[in-house]
Amino acid sequence: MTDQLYQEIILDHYKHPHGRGLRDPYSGEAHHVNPTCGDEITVRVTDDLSDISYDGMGCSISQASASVLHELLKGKPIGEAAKIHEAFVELMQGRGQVEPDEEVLGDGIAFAGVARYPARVKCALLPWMAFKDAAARAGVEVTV
Amino acid sequence: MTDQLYQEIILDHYKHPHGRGLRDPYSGEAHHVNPTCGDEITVRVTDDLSDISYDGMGCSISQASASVLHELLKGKPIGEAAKIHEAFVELMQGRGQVEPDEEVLGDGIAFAGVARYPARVKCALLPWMAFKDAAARAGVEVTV
Amino acid sequence: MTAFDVARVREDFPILSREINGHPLVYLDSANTSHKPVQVLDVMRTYWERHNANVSRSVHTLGTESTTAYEDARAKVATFIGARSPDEVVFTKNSTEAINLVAHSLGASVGPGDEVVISEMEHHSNIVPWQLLCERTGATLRWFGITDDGLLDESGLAELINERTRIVSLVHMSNILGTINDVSRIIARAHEVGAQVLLDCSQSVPHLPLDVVELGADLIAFTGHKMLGPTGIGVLWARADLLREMPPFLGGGSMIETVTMERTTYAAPPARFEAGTPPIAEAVGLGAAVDYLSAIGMREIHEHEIELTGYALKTLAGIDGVRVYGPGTPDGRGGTVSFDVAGVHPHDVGQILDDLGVEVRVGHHCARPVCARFGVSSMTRASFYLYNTTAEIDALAAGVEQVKKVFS
Amino acid sequence: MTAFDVARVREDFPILSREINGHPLVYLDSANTSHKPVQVLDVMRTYWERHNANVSRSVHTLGTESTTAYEDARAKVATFIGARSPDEVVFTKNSTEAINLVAHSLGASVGPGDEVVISEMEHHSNIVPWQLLCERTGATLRWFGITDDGLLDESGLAELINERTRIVSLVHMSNILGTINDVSRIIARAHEVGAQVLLDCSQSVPHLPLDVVELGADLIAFTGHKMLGPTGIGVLWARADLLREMPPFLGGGSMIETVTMERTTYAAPPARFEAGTPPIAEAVGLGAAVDYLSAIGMREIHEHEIELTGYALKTLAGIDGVRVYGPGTPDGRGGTVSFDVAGVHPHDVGQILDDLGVEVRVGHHCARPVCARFGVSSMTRASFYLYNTTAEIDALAAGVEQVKKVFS
Ligand SMILES: Cc1ncc(COP(=O)(O)O)c(C=O)c1O
Ligand SMILES: Cc1ncc(COP(=O)(O)O)c(C=O)c1O
Repeated sequence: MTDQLYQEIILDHYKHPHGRGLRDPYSGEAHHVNPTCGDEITVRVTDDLSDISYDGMGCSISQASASVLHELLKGKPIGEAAKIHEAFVELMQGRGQVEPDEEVLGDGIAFAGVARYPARVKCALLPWMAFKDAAARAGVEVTV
Repeated sequence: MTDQLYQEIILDHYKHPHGRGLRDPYSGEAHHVNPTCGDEITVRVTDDLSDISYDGMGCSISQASASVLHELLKGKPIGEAAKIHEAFVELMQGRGQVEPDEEVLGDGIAFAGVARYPARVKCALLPWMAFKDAAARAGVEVTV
Repeated sequence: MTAFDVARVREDFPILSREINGHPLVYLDSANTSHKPVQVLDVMRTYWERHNANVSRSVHTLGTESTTAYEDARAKVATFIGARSPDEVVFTKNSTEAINLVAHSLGASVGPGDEVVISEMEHHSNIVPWQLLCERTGATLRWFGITDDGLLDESGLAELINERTRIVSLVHMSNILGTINDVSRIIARAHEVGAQVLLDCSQSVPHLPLDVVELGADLIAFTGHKMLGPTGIGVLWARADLLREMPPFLGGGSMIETVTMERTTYAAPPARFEAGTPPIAEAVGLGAAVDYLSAIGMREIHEHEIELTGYALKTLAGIDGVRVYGPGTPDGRGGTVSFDVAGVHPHDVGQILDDLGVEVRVGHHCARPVCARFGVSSMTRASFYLYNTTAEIDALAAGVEQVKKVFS
Repeated sequence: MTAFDVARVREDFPILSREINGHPLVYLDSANTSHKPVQVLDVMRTYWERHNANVSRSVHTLGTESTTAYEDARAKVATFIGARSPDEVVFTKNSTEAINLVAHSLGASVGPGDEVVISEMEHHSNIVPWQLLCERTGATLRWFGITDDGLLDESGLAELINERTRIVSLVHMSNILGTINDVSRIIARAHEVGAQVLLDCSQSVPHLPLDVVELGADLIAFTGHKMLGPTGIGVLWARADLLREMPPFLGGGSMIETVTMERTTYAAPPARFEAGTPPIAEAVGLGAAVDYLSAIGMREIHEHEIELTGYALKTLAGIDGVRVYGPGTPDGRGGTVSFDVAGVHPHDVGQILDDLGVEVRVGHHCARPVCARFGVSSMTRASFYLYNTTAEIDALAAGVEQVKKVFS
């Protein structure tokens, strides 16, 4: 059962996170909390997305999700980042009915299994929501 | 069924109440309300119980009960009034298990049937509780 | 279901086969509380026997199932009243709590000089919270009166609702007169002066098709047990943007974002207003009730009740010594008919009727100012729902004749 | 019942025969909410199918039966906790509402300069109402700390509770550390300075024999769903003389004596604090739960849980990388055991355990300050009740080994 959830890719990102740690300079920062479990994340972005840095405490899903976010969005043109962001959110909110596109989501497709666990969807989305807020504060709209 | 409740004696007292109307002089007065139905009664007593007067709006049970109270307690020595008061309250709170003593309660025994109707016990007791308060204010304790 | 079939509906309500004092139960007290169909009872039982867990707090399977069931119920209720989003639906314990919530939360910014407007037609649950608010804050409580026909008296509207008015809280359908208040002019005037309007829909949501967007109020309150649901659950609906600005009322688990010893921040609505373990099974039951009502159709139910009300008004008008309060025709009124039997106290009317298995409510119906307005201390009330029949109204009429005989 | 027979007890709980992800359900989350025995479900079903009506408002047969059932439930609860009279028992919707009620009602006479004392060990439901009270009134909130062993730190007692202290509100048994607080010294000190003491007994009343007179607090709060009863019902107990002096909190039907447009007077307790239609069926269910618990015996239940707790503490201590929070032996603690698996986030622990049918709670358990005190953002918690077995604790241990394997 939880094999679907804890895919190798997710455990890899969890154990070896990409781009972790808060860095300067940045143009926008946001701090988000999952009220149920107390997990937290802080995300910083530059206004051209040339860097996305983050730090926080959380479960494997939220930590791996932050690492994947960093990998997928860092350095991307804003329009493309917005599309990837939307695809990821759609995948998470699809209750397991959405077929992920590897072209767009890369390692993110490993999260398809998470969508079947409503209680964990919030974990996976935590960094993405914080990123969106941080980007907005940097003047970057990631809504397509 | 309700024949037990609406005994002839009760209906008689209701249609032809004894001693109804507020009179002067008096030493203590109390106004009681039944919060469920809005029924009200005001009772006045002199400090020797030589007069007990009352007025109010209420159902047949509460009105008849006031009339019976007037008949039973007016002019009685305080000790005896206290005993009758206690016997009536006991009868009402006895859930139909208490055998009333006609020697003590006179027409009050007609209320034995009321004790089987928890919702109506409050109606029957309304004047008796107001009387007790009025008496207390007149310096008369009717607790035995 | 194509045509409304009251006989089939009755089969869903086990209690209706009960006898009272040797007579078949004739339950005419649904405005007080309604009975529950097996469909609602079964859903709750299944919830407890299969899915029971606390919500929003556990990642385990039972917790996830419970949370889904609870949030599905919220979505069903939202759809039932035409809310734009489930997030506009707050679960409370009853209407009364919902109104108190508003009085505390919206009321937190009310002060001396401000005015709150209610009416003489209100249930105590829509009076006392505002009296308490005015005591706490020094605001002034003002009232719409009632006309002799039992309608809201709007003659002083322009003055009564003015630039000092902050909150207007009115009953949508009176639980004692049956009047369905056309509140459109009042809402328009309130919005003109920037006041918020709360409607007490405790009696309307169970009996009429209702759409909050069409209605135009800012908030509404209603209660599960009057609409085939269990006790222990009520609803506050409010416009999302208003709800987002409202401060919390009860504090505790599940309504927080972060708690520290120094400072707490609060979750977004609806969670912000649902402190502690909510009435989970009760919400699930209310969801099932809403499914049941929708399957039959609120329009069909309303029409059935209009028929019963017309029949009752005619039947009661034909009895010597009976006086009906409120509107005299089914136009603009619901299936709640209060009346007086000349010379007999309502308590006695109710008692004799009960002896015949006919269950009506007597007393002030938690609307003492209405009784005072009509110069009585109490009234007898028959109220109808989807499971009632004209034959039951005949039983009521026969009972009233018996009342007159006993007290002649 | 002479000897405690867990196998027989389990037969009363239909949900325990469920499977989760292909494994038998191992429910170790009763501190969050408990399951319900058929005895409770049947009583509620019978209430709805035979006696359903509103209480305290109707003279008819159903109304009388409902009122009797509701008041009998109150009397049962009163007896269960050793209250001197049923009138000391107020029904609320949960513990959280009971605590908020006190914060508003007793809190109405609190002002700037006054102090309210709670502890770092509290559930959010016993923190936020007091933070809100202090914001409203300008009073100061003060806290008992927690020792490294997970006990209340009483070292500053004499200063912390002083002549400015008005209310002391403490958890009786911690829902996260399991600590059962011996509050006798604190109560004595509070009474010395004239403060009232509220105990949050949400976790103790379901699990221990408890007598309010012996306990010596002025008020206690607890909640139905954690003690085999339904959701939607909680209890505030308070000494009769204190309750009589407390002003109302929620306003509405059934809590009044007389309502006029100018002025309202209030009913005596407990009615004064039960505005609106109460959770009637839920009270009846709680009454049945209390009957069930009493028939088995609270002492027997407590002993069974001590055995489970001892077994769990020993078993968990034997697993490499597992650290238990709170007292290390069953002395002075209840059957609630929070722990940490080195290097694995509790969310992940809970998820893998759920995969094996083992339902534990993970997160901050609505007690974030406790997590902060021990330097973590969340914990994994196993909590036991009368229906749990040592075999289930073995299943938990096996699950933890599996967790370690996945995340090694
Ligand atoms: C110690 C403690 N206090 C208060 C509460 C709140 O109880 P409820 O959510 O039923 O209001 C709980 C349980 O959630 C608890 O464990
Ligand atoms: C018009 C109206 N408002 C409010 C209420 C209060 O509802 P509840 O008692 O469920 O809080 C009622 C019913 O009692 C009602 O009829």
